[in-house]
Order: sequence, then structure tokens, then C-alpha cells
Amino acid sequence: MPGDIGPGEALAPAWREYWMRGRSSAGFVIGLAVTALLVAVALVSLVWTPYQVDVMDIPVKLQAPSAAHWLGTDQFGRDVLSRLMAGAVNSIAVSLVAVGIGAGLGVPLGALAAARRGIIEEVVMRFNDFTFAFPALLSAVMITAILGPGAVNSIIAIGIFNIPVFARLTRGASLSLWQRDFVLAARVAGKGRTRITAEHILPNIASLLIVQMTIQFALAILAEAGLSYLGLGTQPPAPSWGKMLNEAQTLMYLAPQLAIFPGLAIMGTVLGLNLLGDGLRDLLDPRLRRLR
Amino acid sequence: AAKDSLTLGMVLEPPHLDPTAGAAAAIDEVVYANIFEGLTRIDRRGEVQPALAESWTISGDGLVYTFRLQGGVKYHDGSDFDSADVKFALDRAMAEDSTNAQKGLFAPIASVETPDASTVVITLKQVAGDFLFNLGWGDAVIVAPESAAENKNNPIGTGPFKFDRWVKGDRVEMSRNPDYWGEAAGLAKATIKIIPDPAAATAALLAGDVDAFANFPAPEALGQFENDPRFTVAVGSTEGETILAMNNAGAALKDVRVRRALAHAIDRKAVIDGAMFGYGTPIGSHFAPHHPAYVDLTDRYLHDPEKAKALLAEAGYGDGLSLSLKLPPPSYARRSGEVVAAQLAAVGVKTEIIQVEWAQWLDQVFKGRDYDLTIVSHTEPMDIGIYARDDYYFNYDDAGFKALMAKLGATLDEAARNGLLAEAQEKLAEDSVNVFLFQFAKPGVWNKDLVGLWENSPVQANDLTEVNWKE
Amino acid sequence: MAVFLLQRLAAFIVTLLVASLVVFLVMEVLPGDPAALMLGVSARPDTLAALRSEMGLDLPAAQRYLLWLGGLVSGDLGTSYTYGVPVWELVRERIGLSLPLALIAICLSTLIAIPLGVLAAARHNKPADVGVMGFTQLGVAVPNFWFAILLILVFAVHWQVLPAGGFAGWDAGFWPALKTLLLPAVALALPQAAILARVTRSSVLETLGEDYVRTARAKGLTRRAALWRHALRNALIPVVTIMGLQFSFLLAGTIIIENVFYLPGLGRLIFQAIAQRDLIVVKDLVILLAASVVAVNFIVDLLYAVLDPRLRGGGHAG
Amino acid sequence: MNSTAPLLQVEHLTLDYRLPRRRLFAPPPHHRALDDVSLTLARGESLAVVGESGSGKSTLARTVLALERPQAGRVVLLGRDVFALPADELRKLRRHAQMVFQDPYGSLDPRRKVGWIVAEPLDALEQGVESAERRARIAETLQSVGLQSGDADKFPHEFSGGQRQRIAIARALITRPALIVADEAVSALDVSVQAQVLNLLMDLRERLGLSYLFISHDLAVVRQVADRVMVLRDGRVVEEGEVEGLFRAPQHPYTRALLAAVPRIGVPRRRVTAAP
Amino acid sequence: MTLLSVRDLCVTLETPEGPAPILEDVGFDLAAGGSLGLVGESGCGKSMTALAVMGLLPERAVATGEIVFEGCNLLALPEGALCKLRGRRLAMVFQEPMTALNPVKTIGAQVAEGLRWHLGLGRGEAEARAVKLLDRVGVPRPRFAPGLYPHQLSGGQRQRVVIAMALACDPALLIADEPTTALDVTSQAAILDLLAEVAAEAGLALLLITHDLAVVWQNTRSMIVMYAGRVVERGGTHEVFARMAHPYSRGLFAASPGALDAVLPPGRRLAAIPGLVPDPLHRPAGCVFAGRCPRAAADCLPAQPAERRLAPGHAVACLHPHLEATPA
Ligand SMILES: Nc1ncnc2c1ncn2[C@@H]1O[C@H](COP(=O)(O)OP(=O)(O)OP(=O)(O)O)[C@@H](O)[C@H]1O
Ligand SMILES: Nc1ncnc2c1ncn2[C@@H]1O[C@H](COP(=O)(O)OP(=O)(O)OP(=O)(O)O)[C@@H](O)[C@H]1O
Ligand SMILES: [Mg+2]
Ligand SMILES: [Mg+2]
Repeated sequence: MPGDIGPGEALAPAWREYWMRGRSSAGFVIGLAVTALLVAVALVSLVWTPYQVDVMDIPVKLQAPSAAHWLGTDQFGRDVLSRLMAGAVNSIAVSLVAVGIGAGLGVPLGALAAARRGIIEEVVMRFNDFTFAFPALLSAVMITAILGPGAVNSIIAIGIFNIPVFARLTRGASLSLWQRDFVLAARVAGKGRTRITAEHILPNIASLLIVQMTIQFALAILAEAGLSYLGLGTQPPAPSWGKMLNEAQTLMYLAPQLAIFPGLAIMGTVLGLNLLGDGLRDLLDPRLRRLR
Repeated sequence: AAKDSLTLGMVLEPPHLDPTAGAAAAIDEVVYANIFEGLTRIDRRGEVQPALAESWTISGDGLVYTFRLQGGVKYHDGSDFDSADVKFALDRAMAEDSTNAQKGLFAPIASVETPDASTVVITLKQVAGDFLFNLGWGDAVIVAPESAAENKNNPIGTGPFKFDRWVKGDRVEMSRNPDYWGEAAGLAKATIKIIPDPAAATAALLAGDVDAFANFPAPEALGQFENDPRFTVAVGSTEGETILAMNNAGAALKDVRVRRALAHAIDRKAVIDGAMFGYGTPIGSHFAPHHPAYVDLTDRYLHDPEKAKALLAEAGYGDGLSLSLKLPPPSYARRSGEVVAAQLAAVGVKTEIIQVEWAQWLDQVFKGRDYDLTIVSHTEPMDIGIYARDDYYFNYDDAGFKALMAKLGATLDEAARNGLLAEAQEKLAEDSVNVFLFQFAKPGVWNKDLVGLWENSPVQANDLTEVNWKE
Repeated sequence: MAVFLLQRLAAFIVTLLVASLVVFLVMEVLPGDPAALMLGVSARPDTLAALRSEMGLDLPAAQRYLLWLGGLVSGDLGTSYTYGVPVWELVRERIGLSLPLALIAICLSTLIAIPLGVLAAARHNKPADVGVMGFTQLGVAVPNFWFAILLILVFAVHWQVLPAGGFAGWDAGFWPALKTLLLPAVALALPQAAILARVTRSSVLETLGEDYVRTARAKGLTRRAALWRHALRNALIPVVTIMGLQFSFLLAGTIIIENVFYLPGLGRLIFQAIAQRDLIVVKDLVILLAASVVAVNFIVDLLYAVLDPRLRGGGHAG
Repeated sequence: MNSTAPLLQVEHLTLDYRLPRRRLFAPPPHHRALDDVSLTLARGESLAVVGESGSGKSTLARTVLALERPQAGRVVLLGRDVFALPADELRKLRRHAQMVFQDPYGSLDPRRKVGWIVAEPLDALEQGVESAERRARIAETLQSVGLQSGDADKFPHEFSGGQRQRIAIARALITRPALIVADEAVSALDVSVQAQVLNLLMDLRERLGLSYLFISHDLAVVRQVADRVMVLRDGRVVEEGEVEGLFRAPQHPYTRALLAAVPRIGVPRRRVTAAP
Repeated sequence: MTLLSVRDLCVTLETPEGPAPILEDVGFDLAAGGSLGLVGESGCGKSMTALAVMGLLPERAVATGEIVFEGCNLLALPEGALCKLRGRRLAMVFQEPMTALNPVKTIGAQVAEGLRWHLGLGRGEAEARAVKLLDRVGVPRPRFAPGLYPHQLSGGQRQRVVIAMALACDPALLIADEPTTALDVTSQAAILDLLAEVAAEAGLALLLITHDLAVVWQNTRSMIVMYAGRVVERGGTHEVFARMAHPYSRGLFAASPGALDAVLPPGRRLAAIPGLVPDPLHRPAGCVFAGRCPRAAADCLPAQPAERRLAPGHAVACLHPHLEATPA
């Protein structure tokens, strides 16, 4: 293969092998299928849902599942299935951006701490300790009290608490890589710390980070549901699984399906993502388990 | 032995227990008529009855009220009650540095005199038609000078129940006052349990953790209780007019055509069905339907989306209008808000729902008047007068209406008063100041063996005096 | 070790100082006037002003911060705006619920998780392992508030064996009080137990692969004896770390769970205090919770030393 | 470049590692890993450094390549003091001194192809080497260590330990350095493979006139590859000399103890009396 | 008297790519009080042989054949009975002293554990015996209290503690799997001395596994050479060294720098064996060494050569063995 060898390319040939191995792991296959289903449902809901998501039809409220409404209707006569589908978009969007913030800021911070050590490392680690000292939900409650509830603010609240997770993980994994001889070799070759971080450290912890991202993604979905359940997350009329559960709580004696389906949706999604993460971890590098 | 204790569920926790120093309805709902009493009391039909004042006479010009006090009344701490306490309590409420939230109630009073220990003479500055009714408010209860300062945490009154303790965040306990001057309470012990979450309230009733909810917060679950033989469901009326309040000074909303368009856009029945599960009475103005002066104006603005659109187009908002809708925490507001938003969307009015806490609501909506629309229930009895207030958050400033209210204040004759009130209701509907949604229902759920709880709430109170378990 | 602990202690104090400043600033920008909230819609400006000065809200911010900090250091948490009682009194009442609740949840999750994790590791890849792992996957995925709702449905509403919520209070007797804490503790403990069981399992599996376990087997110890005598204690080291980290999640969990079960605990107090703009209570509680998280992690550091002699110091003898 | 100057000159090198504090308000203790170490290495010569574990051999290797900063002393490479050079100059100087590590598994980035790994020093030092020329250099260097040019497109995990060590040597050779520092370069290999790699190192030295700073604890290996031997103990040089002389007539008792401990075929076992 | 007799030992390991034959038809005898060296390159199955004798093979491994120890076949024994032998009659010292000790238990307790487990001694008595054992292996009190933890000892000292643990219950057989590779030359020699000494003193048999020919030469009376899971040459240590008959044995010998007692003249090279050990899943049919063997001929390819006796007690599995003496 002629030409320069770019970063990332190195991973490419391995994917086929991973896939072959992955197919034989039940957890991974289930996880992948559930995640794919979730994404598919979310995408479909952007263009089509069985009923319009926000349209109320109060005379048919609180109906049990039927042929017309597969999962029944809520207290305003809205179709639960349609709202669950649209809720997937919300969950994915909030979690994705929140994890993106966490990884986008946490990984550079962690990498910097590992590469520079000394005072920078100390500052980064103190910041970590500091954010860890606040129960995440508590801070989310305060953030939403200041900024007002809403999807964007729950993204910020969840995102902030992903930063130390990624910073810690990146630093820990990078530190052990900095001890490895191939990094020493790169230093002998005359490469600077930034370049080594980009060319050696990050590619080598990429799979670890991907695994952690799926786990954090699952946690973010739970967190978003929790915030919405407390009324601090996504605002009506936008559908959100947590909010649906909150609304269903007083209705569950009349219409248990309202409490059951969103709960199952959350559980299924988180389960799927966790299975996917575990599968990926075993797949990408069984040794990574030690780094956790 | 028959059961003689009661656990009553309540949604909001009182911030403290002194009804003369706070606006929260929850305070009255715990202590009023149970621990504290006033000169008069409002009974379950909303009528004025004697309480600490055994009887009274009113001078011909309506300015001098002479009250004859009950004898043999003792406070829970054993001290005696006499006219000096009445003077102290009223003066304290009227004082410059008073923190009484309803100071306005006492504004008409010119002086309080105590010719003897069992007589109180109150002279008014001007005629006040509802003065006796006002003395029945929780904010006008009589407290003793020795204990007044401590009432927030250790309320000492003259009522049929004595305060035992308050586990903050959880419950208030009280027990029968053996030395009560009147007929002793039927219950030996009453616990008021604070359960803010509607779902938890439902579960608590079903699980038998509480015996009753006088004002049950989850109308959606009522159907369930109606079908359950263990419970009695009683839907009463309240003084709570639930309105879609509009900022009458807003860029678009200052145009009466827009306000009328919104009124036409709203289907009250759907709001009541969707948000209140059918519990609630549609209203067409700011007035309680059970009041004799009530005029039914609900057909003034019938649900008519086409007409709403036409009106909007006429006002220049044919291609849409965006408004903010700030919703305070109670579920009636949040749910009605959702329905209202959906209905407004149908006529091309886009609403941005902003959920706010009470603190923010007070700050932004009530004080700052930074809002377009909001939904709130006005629970004070006979409060149509708020539309005449300067700087009230509706930003409704109408000389005609103010004149009407001034005239009403100076009128004592019942029929004339009712006429004026009807006129006022008419005026508010005409100007479509707000969209008047429904009169709040008071759904009570209690154990079927429990008798004596109030079905309606003419004042904010949970009067437990006559509550008893069936044998 | 002593040096290490002293360094941790210093970090502990710095963290709390920074936290106090952040919390104070956050409270400064929190919209909403506590006085207005207390007096309601018909309050008059003069009444408001009187109340504001009574609550000390009219002092400059820096002065209020220092006053508050000084109070904290001397153990005076101030007076609640809404209840008008010392915050310490409120906290004391609530801690009587929140602390036992957290402790029961921790005990419960530990008692469930560690045996399950060890079992799964001992039966690696056997049906018991698969079963335990399936259970933990579910446990991690179930939102705890949803699980709480299901618990109420089953135990309080359907079978009516346990109360649906509320707290009987310790003066009602030990058992009645414990009964009211049982469902919340289970709802809190389950997700924690699931995570802990997973960590225990992988940790035990890892230590089972260590050379010293093989050495123990070479001495003649049975598989089971090698597991209990040699692998377990080493395996507990990461488990303790996770338990320390989980404490913070546990606190977060109590905020939700106390809401579901309407328990008058610290979690709901803080939630309520934010809504009522009882700023002093919020500030005190946040610092208290942060301090407890930091303190728990400090204790975890101490536990390390108990579990792992390598941290106890004492260098080479040779 | 001054051709009479030695290739490498190390003068009075002293290096302390800081250890974790024992007491909070006391200065942290130090461990002296190198204590006044001096050496000289001429072009084409190879010097072995031997000593027990922890004697400072690797530290010396890293310091010579300016990967650690000593507390005192100088390292003069090709007449230039490496610790006095600006970063940029130092980077350029690195082309003349490269390193081979002990663990053939840890010294190659598992995510990079062999071609990339081998060319790494080139990429770091000479920006913008033309792609065709670069490929030719890689192929040529791979061939010089007994690998095929096609191996450039494989990943390290496709190679055995001995082959990986060849890759590491190729990486060290690609800038055509004058000095190669080999830290236990053959200790992790089986005897048969060890012999292959040692042979390669000796071939390269003859072909390219390389100098080695050869670090090992295996005295038998040292004897085969080095011209001179330096014995380190606790960071100090205890003896230095021509390899044959030192093996035949060790002067220092420590050197004697080391030599006595080496098992030899045909020599009956002798009870050693070394302190535990 | 034969203490340990291994016959036709085959070990197969379940791998994702299929069953891998790790050991094939391994057989040897070890007399009571005797010493046997096991040499070969990395991966040729030395450790697996030792683990098979101990009954500590990985779970996915299946062993067939016979391992007769003190008259009973270990492969047929139930796990409980094996546990009674392990540590009591059979003992083992592992390669890595750094990890072979439990970091959270004192060395005294770890040495005493076997005594308490097998002999049912009380805590005090076991500790007292442990102190004596530690003294015996050169980790004496008071400098080394039994209350020390492993991290407080150096590598050599730890390996001594491991040896004390192995000796605790007076076993009949001690297996030492590369006991010195992780150590310095000086500690290495001291540990080998210690092993030889205690073995001689207690009259126990020693199975010494190493990849270093010189260590075998100096420490064992007989030896076997393994290659790719098979025994390729066996005999008395001195006989084998005198006439290394298998091309593989000779290759190993020639590649060992320690075999030469002088510096190579310039231009001369060590004799390397070309190629690599085939991995268990891809072993060629016929003689496994044929691919790397300078003497291979066509007849090597069809079948695995049977063992040939060259002299009493010296056998080789090769069709074309070296018959001349090993060059000095
Ligand atoms: N980064 C470091 N921090 C503190 N001490 C260190 C560090 N690196 C090495 N040391 C110590 O310095 C001494 C010399 O270490 P060095 O690695 O140079 O020894 P070595 O001779 O290469 O040993 P080995 O043969 O085990 O590789 C040792 O005592 C070691 O513990
Ligand atoms: N747990 C395992 N899983 C898979 N294969 C294994 C495992 N343990 C050993 N093997 C394989 O079994 C074969 C024999 O290994 P063994 O450990 O007995 O070699 P050895 O001769 O002791 O080598 P060394 O000198 O490296 O210790 C090797 O090919 C090895 O790859
Ligand atoms: Mg080294
Ligand atoms: Mg081995």
C-alpha cells in the first residue's frame, strides 16, 4: 500500500476481525441490535410517527393498548408509542451532546495532565476531586434552578459531570502508556509531548474511550430521565421518557401502561448500551479491563 | 374501641405555623379553626358564625361594631383570653412593621377599644361590607401577647386542638384540647401529613397511610377511588378561579382583539377534562359560581378556532404569534398549560412553555411582570377587587372598573352589592382581561367511615372540629 | 502513610473552601427573592423590606460570605428563612432519616453484591455466573425511581405489607421506623448492588488469576479455601474504591428516592429549600453533602491501609 | 565535526530521583541513581555496562540520550553538550544517537504499522522527506536487519519476539546514527533467537561502523559483543577495562563476585557467598 | 526407587481456534532424592508439564496418560485427594517471586499456612515452625520478623520465603519452575545453592525447570530436553552434555554464549538456530524440528521419529542424531 500512513488507518484492518469475533458474543449482538433499533426508531420518528406527537385528543385519553394505539394513550389522548418514539430522539440528543461535552473537555484535560505532570496535573486532579465532591444530581438541581429547567440545561448539568470521568480515565490510562517503551522510543526519536499524545497515546486509549463513552451514554440516559422525572429536564410538550414516567405516576393505577412502557424503554436502552459497551470492551482489548 | 385519631394528608407544608405572619394557605389549612380562632368563623357553607365573639351589634351607619366575647376561654398554655388579647392581636396586625400578609383586611379599622374584659368595640373609617367575613380569615385570628412571638414554631391558640409537635418536612401533630370552651373535638389526635407528590398521595391513601385528603392533588386518580368501596370521594367547590392570565400591557396582548382571540381559542371543557379529569366548573369571569352574585358568562367566548384566527388576522397576527407561557409548579397549572398550548397552537399562536418555581414566578411574573401568559389559581375568596389594583400583574388599568369597585366598597345593601358585582364580572369578560378557565374543584377523598370533613372550602381551612369516625 | 493522610486532609479542606465559595456565588445568582416568596402575592413593599433586613439580605455579599463561613467554622449554620429555626436543628431531624437510610442501603447493597459477585466469580462461565450477570445488567439499567414505583405498587398497594412512604420516626419504635425505610433502601440499594456485584466479580476473577492464588493452591488449599483466604481480601481493594465513589451516587439517589417516598430527609429538604429560596439551608446542606462525600473518600483511603499493608509504610527490611 | 573528539563523553554524571515524602514538612528524600559516573566512547567502539538490578544502568542509558536531566555532570555527544543545547538543536542531534529497548513487545506501538514505526525517527527529525525516498529508506533499513520490505505494511503483532527486536533495531538505524544505546536488548529472548539478534548487532557494527553502549546483566553476552566493560554498583563505577582483561583478572571484589555467580557449562558448581 | 513416573502425558488446551496439543507423549522418571533438569525454549511446554504433575492445569486443559507418584496415578485422583498431596508430598516453587506471595498476608502466616492446613498445627506451633523454616532458608530473625509483609523484602528474599513455604511439610518432590530467571546473577546463584542444599539435606527429589543449559549442568543429575511439547533427548546430565545427539540440543548449546569460555574472534558469530518454534496449533507433521534442522532429510517429514537409545540412560528422538562428541 503506497503513500503515507495516517493515524486511524492503523485500526482499519482490525475491524473485520473484531466483527467476526463480536458475532459470537451474545451480549454484544443483543447490545448492538438494541442500540441500532433505538437509533432507527429515533430517526424514523423524525419523519413519521403513528400519530402526531403533540396533538391531543382528550376524548380518547388513557386508553389501554389497542389496535389503534398499540401502547395506548396518555392523559391527553396522545399516542404513547408516538411519544416514546419521539422521546428516543430527545434521550439520544441530550445524552450524545452531554457525553460529547464530557469527552471533548475531559480527554484533553486528562491527556494534558498525564503529559505535563507537575502543577497542571495537580490542578486538573483537584478540579476532578471538586466536581466529584458534589453529587451530580444535586448540582444538576442547582444548575437548573439558576438557568431554569430545560433540555439544554440538563445537557450542561450532565455534561459537566462527564468531564472528570473522562479526565480521570484518560489520565490514568495515559500515565501507564507514558511508561511504555514505545513512547520512550518516540521521545528518543525527538518527538514532542503533544505530538506523542496525538500519535501514540490517544490512538492507544481510543478503544478504552469508546467503551467508556457507551457506558457514559447509558448513564446519561438514566440521568436525563431522572432530571426529567424531577421536572428539571426536557420541558413539555417535547416528549421525554423521564417526563412521561413522572406524569404516569399518578395514573399508573388507572393506566399502568403509561408507567410501564417508558420505564421499559429506558431500561432497554440502558441495557442495550451497557451490553454493547461490555461487548466492545471484551472485543477491542480484553486487557483493557485492567485499566478500569 | 372506636378509632379516635386521624391522619390527614396535605400537599404543601406550611413554612411556619403563625397564620398572622405569612401568606401561605398551608398555614391556615393546618391551624385555622383547629388551633387558632378568630372573633368570627366561616362555616362550611361560607357563612359567618360567632366564634370567640359570642355575639355582636353593628351601629346604624355601619361603622361601629361591638363584640361580646365568649367567657371562660383559655389559651392552650393555660392563660386566660380577654378583650385585651383582641386589641393586641388586631393592633399587631395593623402595625407599621407588621408582617401580616393580609394587612389590607385591617385597613378599614380606625380604632379598637376594650370597655371591659368581655367587650370589644371596633370603629371603622369607612363602611366595609365584608368586615365580619374578613374577621373570619386566618390572618385575623386572636393571639396572646405572651405567646405571639413563638407562634411560628409553637402555636398557642384557643382552639379545640392543642399543638403537639411538628416534624418538619413530614407532619404536624395535634391532640384534643380538654379545656376547650365549646364542644370538645371528636378526635383525640390529629396528624397532618405532608405529601407533596400526587403519586405518593395516591399511594399513601391506597396503602392506608393516611385516612383522608381534604384536597386531593391528583384528580386523575379519583376515578380509581370512586370505584373503591373503601373510600368516599366528595367533590366540592373552592374559591379558586383558575385563569390564563395575560399581560395586558404586552405588545400583542394589549390589543383586546388578541385577548378575545385567545379566549375563543380555548376549549374550557377540554382543559377541564384534560388537566383536571373533568373536575372543575367552567367560568366566564373572575367569580365563583357558588356565590349568589355569580353571572354565567361562559358563552361569551365560545370555543371557535375560526373566529380566533379571524380576530388574530384582524389584529395583524394572521401569520402567527409567539407568546411565552410561564407555568408555576402545581400540576393543575402544568397540565392546563399543556392543553392550552396545544389549543393555542391550533389557531396559530405558538407558545413557549417555561416552567418556573414559585420563587421565580413571584419574581418574574408577579413582581417583574415579565411574561405573556401564565396559568394560576386565585384562591382568596371574593377577590375580584384585584383587577382594580394599581400595578397588579395583569397590567389591567381601567378607570371604569376601579370606580365600580369603589362603589362596591361603600355599599352595604346585599342586592345592590350583587348588582355591582354582576356588572364587574360583565366588564372583565367584555375586556377579556384574562381567559377565565375554571373554578377549581376541591376533590376530597377519605375513608368511608370518616364523617364531618368539609366538602367545600369557602376559606382555606381543614376544620376538624366536627370530624368523627363512624361507630 | 501519615504524610499521605495529611496531604489528603489538606486537599479536603481546600476542596471544601472552593466548594463554599462556588455555592455561595451560585446562591447569589439564583433568581427569586426569598422574602417575597414568604410573604406571597399581597405583600406590601414596606413589609418586604422589613423582612429582608430581618433576614440579613441587605448586607454586602462579601460580608455575608464571611459571616456565613465564620458561622460554619464555629458550628453555627445560621437560621432557616422559611422555618425560622436554626438550620442545625432541621439538619439534625433529617439526618436521623437520611443517614440510617444511606447506611441501610449501603449494607444491603454490600450484603447482596459481594456474595453474588464472589459466587459469580467462583462459578465463572457457569449458569450461576450467567444468572448473576444477567441480574446485574438489569439492576444497572433500571432507573431507581421507576424501580421504586414498582416496589410501591407491589408491596404497598397490592400486598399492603409495607407503607407506601413517609417516615414513622424513630420514636415510634425501631421496627415501625425501619419498616418505613425498607422499600426506599431497597430501591436505592439495587442499582448500587448491581454495580458492586460486577466490580466484585471482575476483581475476584482477576485476583484468582494471580500467582499467589496458584501458590496457595500448590500448598494444597482447595479452590474454595484459596478464594476465601487469599483472593478475597485482595479483591476487596477495588471494591472499596467503587463503594467510596458510589457514595456520591447514593446521595444523588436519595434526593430522588426521598421524593418518591415523601421521606423527610436531607435530599428532600434541599430540594424544598431550593424551591422556597431558603438559601441559607441550601448553602449549608450543599457544603455538608460535599463534606460527607469527601470524608467518605477519606475513610476509603484509611480502609486501604487496613486492607493493603503496602500502604501502611515500613520500607525494606533487607 | 571534530573527528578526533570521542563520539560520546560522559563527565561526572550524578542523578537523584526524588522519592515520595515521608514527613509532610521535611524535604522529600532522594535516591542517588547515578553517582559521579564518567565514561568515554570512541567511534566504532562498544562499551558494555553491567551491574545488578537497580545499579543504575537504565538510568545511565536514559540520561545519555537526554531523557532524564542529571543534577550534575555533562553528556557530550559529538562534541556538543546535550543539556546545554536548545530544544531544537537537541532534536537534530538525536539522529546521531538512537536506542533499542529490552522488551520487544512493549517497545513497538501496537496500533502502528511497521513502516510507520521504523520511519518514526525520520519523521520526527526530517520534516518533509519525500514520500518515495522515505519508502526506499524504510525498505532498505528493513532489509539491512534481515526483514523484507513488504513487512512495512504489517502490524507488530504479526511478528515474533526476535523479529520485533529487528524492527526496533531498524527504527534505531534509519537515521544512520553513530551511537546505539541498547538497554538489555537481548535479555528477553530465547537463546536461539538471542544469538540471531546478537549476530545481527555485530554484523551491523562491522558494516556501518556503529558504536554501542551495551547494557546487560548477562556477563556471558557482554563478553561476546563488547570491547570494554564498565561495572556499576549502586550508581557508582567500580571497575572498568578491556573485556578480556576484566574477565580474566577482575580487580574489584564485586566484579569477582559477579563473575563467580555466572553458571558455566563444564565448571562445577561453587558455593557463592553473597549477602542475601 | 522411582518416586515420580510420567508416561504418555498428553495435554490438550481448548482454544477459540480449536484444541491445541500442548504436550504430546511426554514421559520421564525421577527417583526419590534424585534431580532432573528440564530444558527447552520458551513455549515448549516445560511449565505445563510441571502444572500437570501438580494437578493445577488451567481449566480448559485436558490431560491424558499417567502420572504415577508414590504409587498412585495423580491423573485419576479426585480433587480432594490431590489437595491432600499438594503442599504435603508435592511442592512447587514458581518463577516470579514478586507475585507468588500474597501481598496482604505476613510471610510468617504464609509459611505457616501449609503447616496448619495439612498438619493441623495450632497457630502458635505453626508460627514457631515457620520461624525455623525462614531461618533455614536464610531469612532469619531478628532481621526478618515473620510479621513482615512481602513488599518489605527484596526479590531474592521473597524467593527464599517461597522456598520455605514449599519445604514446610517435608515434601518428597520439589518442582522448581525457572526459580531464578527473575533474579540477579548473584541472587540466582545463591538461590540455586539453597535449593541444591535443602534437597540434599532433606533427601527430596528436585525437578528443576530452566532454559539455561549451564544451570542444568551445574545442578542436576539427569536431564531432558523438550521441544514443541515433546521430549527430544534424555539422559544423565553429563552424558547428554558430552554427546548432544539431537540437532536441537546441539543448537541450543552452540547458541549459548555461556558455553564458550572465551571471546569470539572478530568476524565469528554465535551459532543461531534459524526460524521459530512452531505454535501448538500449527505443528508440522513428522519431526517438529525438521523445519529448522540442518540435518533434516526427506525421511524426517512423514512421521514423528521414535526415541532411540544411544547409550544406557541416554535416548534421543531423531533419525539423524549427532553421534560425535560435543565440541568443547
Ligand atoms: N523514576 C524513578 N523514580 C525513582 N527512582 C527510580 C526511578 N527510576 C529508577 N529509580 C531507581 O533508581 C535506581 C536505578 O534504576 P535503574 O532502572 O537505572 O536500574 P537498572 O540497573 O537498569 O536495573 P534493572 O537491571 O533492574 O533494569 C533503582 O534503585 C531504581 O529503583
Ligand atoms: N493459559 C494458556 N492459554 C493458552 N495457551 C497457553 C496457556 N498457557 C500456556 N499456553 C501455551 O502452552 C504452550 C506451553 O506453555 P508453557 O508455559 O508450558 O511453556 P514453557 O516451556 O514453560 O515456556 P516459558 O519458558 O516461557 O515459561 C505454549 O505454546 C503456550 O502458548
Ligand atoms: Mg534497567
Ligand atoms: Mg514456563
